[in-house]
Amino acid sequence: MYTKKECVAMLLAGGRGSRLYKLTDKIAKPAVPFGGKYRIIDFTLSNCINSGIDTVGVLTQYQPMVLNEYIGTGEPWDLDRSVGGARVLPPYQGTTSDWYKGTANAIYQNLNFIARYDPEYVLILSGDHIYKMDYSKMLDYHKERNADCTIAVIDVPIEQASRFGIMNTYDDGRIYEFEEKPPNPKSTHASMGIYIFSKDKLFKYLTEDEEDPESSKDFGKNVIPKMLNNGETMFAYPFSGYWKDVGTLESLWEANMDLLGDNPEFYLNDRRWRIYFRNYALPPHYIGCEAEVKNSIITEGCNIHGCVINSVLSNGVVVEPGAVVKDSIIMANTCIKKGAEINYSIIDTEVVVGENCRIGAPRADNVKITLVGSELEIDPGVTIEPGSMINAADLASLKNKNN
Amino acid sequence: MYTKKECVAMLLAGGRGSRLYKLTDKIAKPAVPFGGKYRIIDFTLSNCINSGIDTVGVLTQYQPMVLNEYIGTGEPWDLDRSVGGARVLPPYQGTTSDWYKGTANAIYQNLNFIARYDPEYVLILSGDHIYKMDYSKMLDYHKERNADCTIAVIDVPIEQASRFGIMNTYDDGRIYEFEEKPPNPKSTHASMGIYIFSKDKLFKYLTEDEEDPESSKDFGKNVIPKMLNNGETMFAYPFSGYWKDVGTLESLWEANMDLLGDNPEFYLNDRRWRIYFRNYALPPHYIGCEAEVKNSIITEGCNIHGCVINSVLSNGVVVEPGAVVKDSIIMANTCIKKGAEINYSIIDTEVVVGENCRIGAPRADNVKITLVGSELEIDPGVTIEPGSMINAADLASLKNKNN
Amino acid sequence: MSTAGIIFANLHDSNLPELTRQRSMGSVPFLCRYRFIDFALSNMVNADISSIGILAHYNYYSLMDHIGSGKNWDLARRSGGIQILPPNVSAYAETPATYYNTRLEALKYNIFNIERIQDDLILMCQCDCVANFDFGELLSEHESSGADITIVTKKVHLTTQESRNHVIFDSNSDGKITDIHVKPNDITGYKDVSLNVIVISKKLLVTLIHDAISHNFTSFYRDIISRNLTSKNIKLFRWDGYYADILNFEDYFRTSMDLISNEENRNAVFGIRNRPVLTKVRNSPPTVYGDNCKVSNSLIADGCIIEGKVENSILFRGVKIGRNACIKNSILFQGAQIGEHVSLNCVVSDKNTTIRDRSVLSGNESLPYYISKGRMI
Amino acid sequence: MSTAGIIFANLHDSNLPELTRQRSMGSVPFLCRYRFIDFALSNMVNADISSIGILAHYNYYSLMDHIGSGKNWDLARRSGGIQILPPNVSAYAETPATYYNTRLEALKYNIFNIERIQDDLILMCQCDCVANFDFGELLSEHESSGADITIVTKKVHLTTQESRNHVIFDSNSDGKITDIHVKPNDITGYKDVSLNVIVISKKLLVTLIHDAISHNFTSFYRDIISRNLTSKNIKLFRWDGYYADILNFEDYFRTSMDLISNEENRNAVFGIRNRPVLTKVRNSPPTVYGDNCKVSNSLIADGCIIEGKVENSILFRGVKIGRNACIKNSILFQGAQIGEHVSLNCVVSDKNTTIRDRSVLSGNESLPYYISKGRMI
Repeated sequence: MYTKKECVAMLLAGGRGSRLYKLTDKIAKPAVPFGGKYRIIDFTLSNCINSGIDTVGVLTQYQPMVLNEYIGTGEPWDLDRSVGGARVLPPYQGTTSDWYKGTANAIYQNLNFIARYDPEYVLILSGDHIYKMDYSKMLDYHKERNADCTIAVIDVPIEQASRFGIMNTYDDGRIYEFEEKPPNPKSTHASMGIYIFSKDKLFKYLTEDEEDPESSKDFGKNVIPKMLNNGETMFAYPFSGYWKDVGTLESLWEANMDLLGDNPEFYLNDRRWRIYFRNYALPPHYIGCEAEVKNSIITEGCNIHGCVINSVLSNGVVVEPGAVVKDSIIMANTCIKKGAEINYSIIDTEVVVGENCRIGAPRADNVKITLVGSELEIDPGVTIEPGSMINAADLASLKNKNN
Repeated sequence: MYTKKECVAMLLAGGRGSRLYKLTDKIAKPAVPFGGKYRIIDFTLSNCINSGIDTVGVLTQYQPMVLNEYIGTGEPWDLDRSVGGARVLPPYQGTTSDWYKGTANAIYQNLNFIARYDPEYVLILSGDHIYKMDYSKMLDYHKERNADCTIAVIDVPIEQASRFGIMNTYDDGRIYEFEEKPPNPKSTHASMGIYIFSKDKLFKYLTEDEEDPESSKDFGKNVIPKMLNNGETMFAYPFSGYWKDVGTLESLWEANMDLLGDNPEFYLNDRRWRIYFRNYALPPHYIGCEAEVKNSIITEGCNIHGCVINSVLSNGVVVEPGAVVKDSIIMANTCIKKGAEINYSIIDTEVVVGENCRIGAPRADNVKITLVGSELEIDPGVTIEPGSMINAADLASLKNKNN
Repeated sequence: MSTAGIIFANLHDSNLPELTRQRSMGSVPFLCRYRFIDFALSNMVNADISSIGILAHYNYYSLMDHIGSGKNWDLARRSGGIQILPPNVSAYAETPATYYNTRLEALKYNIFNIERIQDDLILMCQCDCVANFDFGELLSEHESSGADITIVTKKVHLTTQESRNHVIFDSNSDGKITDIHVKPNDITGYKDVSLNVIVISKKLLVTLIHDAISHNFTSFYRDIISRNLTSKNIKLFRWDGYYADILNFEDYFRTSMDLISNEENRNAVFGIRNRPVLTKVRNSPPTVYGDNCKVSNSLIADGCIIEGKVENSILFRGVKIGRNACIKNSILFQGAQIGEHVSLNCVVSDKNTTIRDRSVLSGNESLPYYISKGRMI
Repeated sequence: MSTAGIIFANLHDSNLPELTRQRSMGSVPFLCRYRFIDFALSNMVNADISSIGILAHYNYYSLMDHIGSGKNWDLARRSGGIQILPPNVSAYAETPATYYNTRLEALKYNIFNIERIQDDLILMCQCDCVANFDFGELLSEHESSGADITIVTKKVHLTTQESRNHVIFDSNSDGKITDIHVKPNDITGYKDVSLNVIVISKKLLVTLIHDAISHNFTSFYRDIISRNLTSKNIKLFRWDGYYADILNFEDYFRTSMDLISNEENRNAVFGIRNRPVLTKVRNSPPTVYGDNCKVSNSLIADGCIIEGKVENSILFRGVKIGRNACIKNSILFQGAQIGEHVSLNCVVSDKNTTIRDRSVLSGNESLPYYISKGRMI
């Protein structure tokens, strides 16, 4: 079998994303639903295939079942290849392997996967961001400069820069310093966590890093600084465009809302850069006689009889007559019963919101977002205070309190 | 998505198979090559699809990479389905999960995978045996008897029975006692490690077993005896036909040899029960002008210029002029150089046997089988004694000794 | 017993000349995202029929595109799966006639393919109806009844006018068919009409086709069924679920409109839990509703952008409705671009039409205004 | 620049009437496990061409079966991939002529499909040759040379007899084609003959086809290339690797025999590490050699059972050679069952033939004895 590939992508999809709270109780962050039909990882996978990269190792660890099943054969992304394609890479038991200990260790444990394709370049990605990016341009940039490592950076406002890893570069883009969350940032080039390594350097540094007992086996903390210290040729690749880390409930909500409006901040209906996703043949959605829908996104299998405003609805959502959904994200197969009112909330999958429930409060400056975890059944008339994060246990205690 | 299946198969493929020694240094036992073109797991997977079972969870743990890649999308076995199909299930990190602790625990950790298909029955298999079996007949047997658990048994000679788990049954096949490797076996019905459980019972007993701190989480040691104790309806399903555990080098060698001859003990060319496997488009094999081939199996990509007798050659094997291969198994892409002689040996993949090497000794009663591990390069003229098991380290020490 | 499926993709294309100019009956778009063949295919797949041949003798490009490898019906198999069988044009002058018109002619032409089927039973159906059949029940009924041939019927009340479009059966109390009336002139009242779903053993079918070849028969009902009423055990299987026949463009329009408003009928087709209607899945983003839209009683596919008013209508994938447009009682196929201040009533627009700002188009329910593929108005 | 491929599956079928009675040139079996189209397809896939249209106008069933979903060439894609384009028979009388014969007629007939191609370049080739081309090099040469059209040629020594089978180019020192001779009568010596592999931009090809439609041109070389020699920059790309033309049955036999014995040529086709020849993979078990077999200088597919003598021969999948049979200089297609004590010399047997015990059949190298599909002797 001839299996050579010029560039192999390794997608770190193992993280829990604990700041998404109850959304990631049962799924890893890259598997969190987004924009009505997508999951967060779809954007990175689609970027890969649209950039001509057809070999993607997806490194899973935390709750991989949903992701594993979702990626499946890779067919929705045209990544079901006899050589390469999308491959889920869980941790495994072998002579030396174990749970992944850090981003660098995760890649290290899968060096034999990479080696099989004998690539010149390895692209390291994470499955946590919403963006459209042509990695092939970054690869060209890397090749033109004969770099050992190229790191994609995006300009952030200087006042936020101290929340990021900041790359300080010369005028030609060469990096001379990397600072993780610097209190006094010298530049605004924030690392996007997207790296291209020339393969031999990656193998060398990962092997060394693995042997270093002091290392926490992390790209940002260990590998990148070490390479800089050793004077390797490292460039920052400037990216401009929409890029959003959806690591908190607020940012996830914002990114969903960025899809709305006449000129959405983030445009999904882009024929030159399609975002692929796994979907099934659900019936078309139905908008009833009494329904009112404004500035919203609705998709297959929905049945809308109530009022939906400034909201994003996933497939199979039912909104009964008289129910109101405003400034909210409703995930798949959730049912909002008659007269219920939902404001500034995220309702996870398969929830039943009982009749006349009140969830959250109208969006305002001091109002916090409300979250209802998956597969809950909320009794009629229950009120859930704004800012609550509800899962089954919370619901039980809420019930006791109300009784 | 409608995902119901009547019966889901769970294939335990995590074992190392340490009695296969250096053959399983880098791969799990079910991934060991067999019969020129197959891997051991192909027989179980083909049995599934031929029996109409299209949903197979493959539980991996030890060195899963090769198996993972080999199974891939499941396409060679027609198991690339949008619902069901072959799914590799590695251990994962979650609230309660960890490395698989035993066969029962492995299934327990994947109950949510099974539950997704809401089956009436669960078929538990191992990927360690060479056989052809129609599981649908066993399922019919299970259904007709309204059993809670049905265990496939095969009659073994009474003198070997103490090496197996023995099922003692009434005349109607109902099991009243299970003895693991009994010193004085009462019957010759040896368990084949193939179980059909009615789903609810399986879920009940696995959950209980998981909570039992005394249990070693094993079907044979814990779950089956417990069910018997509780008086569940358990039947033995008698199987007759070829069935071989290829757990030792000798039995692996024997099973390969069973493919040879005019009336082979195990017949591969069976149109009604095809054995599927993943293969690639290699050129046809070439038999040269000087070659001598007798009573052997040869496949794609081979180049035979020497003498091959009573042997099984995998794809891409080269036998140079004057080389002799006798009573041996040569795995993929191994090259036997000029004048080398190989007797009663198993040579793993990608080995180069140098010119005029002598490996093993002609087969005789007191001669033990010889094993050469994968990816070795044996210098010209080296002699490897019969009964040796050679890997890279052994080869180095051998070299030092010879120098 | 294992069952293979045969679907006639082109039968009765002539009933819908508007929509079948460049496509087969099987690939006529329906209800936002489906094609007619999806019903036949899904019904088969839901009854575990995994080897399906589609007989298509013309206009099959759109069908080939829709079916692809069969993945969407989980039928991209190494053995079995879906096979489209276009006429095998031969280079040799002595093999003529790639055209055939009737069911029986199609079977005769494909006898070589039918002989290769390895299943015991064959279920045949066509693509001019909307129904979610329980073929599983049909097959077990066929087996347990011991019938040689089972034909699915529906008991309907016929006027003289309507009876001319149907094949009508008389039967005894066992369900054995005793007489057959092919498109009769004078039959009225409650009758069993054929739904053109036929179960037969492969062996018998092959025998009957060879017989038809040697006798130059051309009609399945007239020449085969009616000649064998006594010698064979031919039974009917009465279907009492939802079923809509598409005999003409008016039927197409009426059935579509009914499935918008009538939730019960819609659920009888799309809402059966273990019998989903499968179709080609696409990569459309979800539909975006603007600030000033007003949508009611409509079925809407993904990928639309709606800024105007939509009422009692069906929008396919990628339709754009401009501001202040008003769409009523209309069916807009994939990619329609509707400008601002447009007013449509009883319009059916084929793929990729463009309606410029301020156009007013209005048809009638009995004769909807049809706009052909790619037209700009 | 991205490139789409077009493969003519039926061109020159008439050269091999024995083997193309029920199949296209593209699906003629060759060398144990391949079909001719595998070379064209693999060459394209190995140059990262992932959108390929196969123009087939008759006898395409075997081709459809061989290609399937395109999985084996890793071309079962959601976008792009392999598409077989049979003639789209229409129901309407006004669209006639589903037959075409020349390359240009095929292109004209498929203009609608060609216009939909989204790639910049188009590489066209056919199926009557055995070669492992480096299309990647061809494409970069085309781009860097600035040519409008690049045609692959091979410099060969021609006799008058041979030149009648070829298109011959004169060129200047830059490789620009200055004159063209289509099947000339009187040209001998070392000449550049066309290998019928053509690179052209999609835009230019569409323009030229429309021009050909409006002028009713029928020959690509005579009407398009020769008329544009001055107005366009048409270059040749000389191929000096292995290349075998299959102009007739004798060529087919001779090329097969050569590839058995000549390891260098075999490696030039099958032994190039980064350019494998891909084909449909099957589930055959490995080949079993009996105790009394004697095999030498032969190429053997999987799934055979060999108990007799085989010399200088090619055995396809599933061939069975009985005891004491002696097969020399023969090519046995898939499924041949050769009885005991049979003697064959210079025989080519098509699929699934049976040769009964003790038969003796012998042809000649210039006219091998051909046994048609399914025959029993």
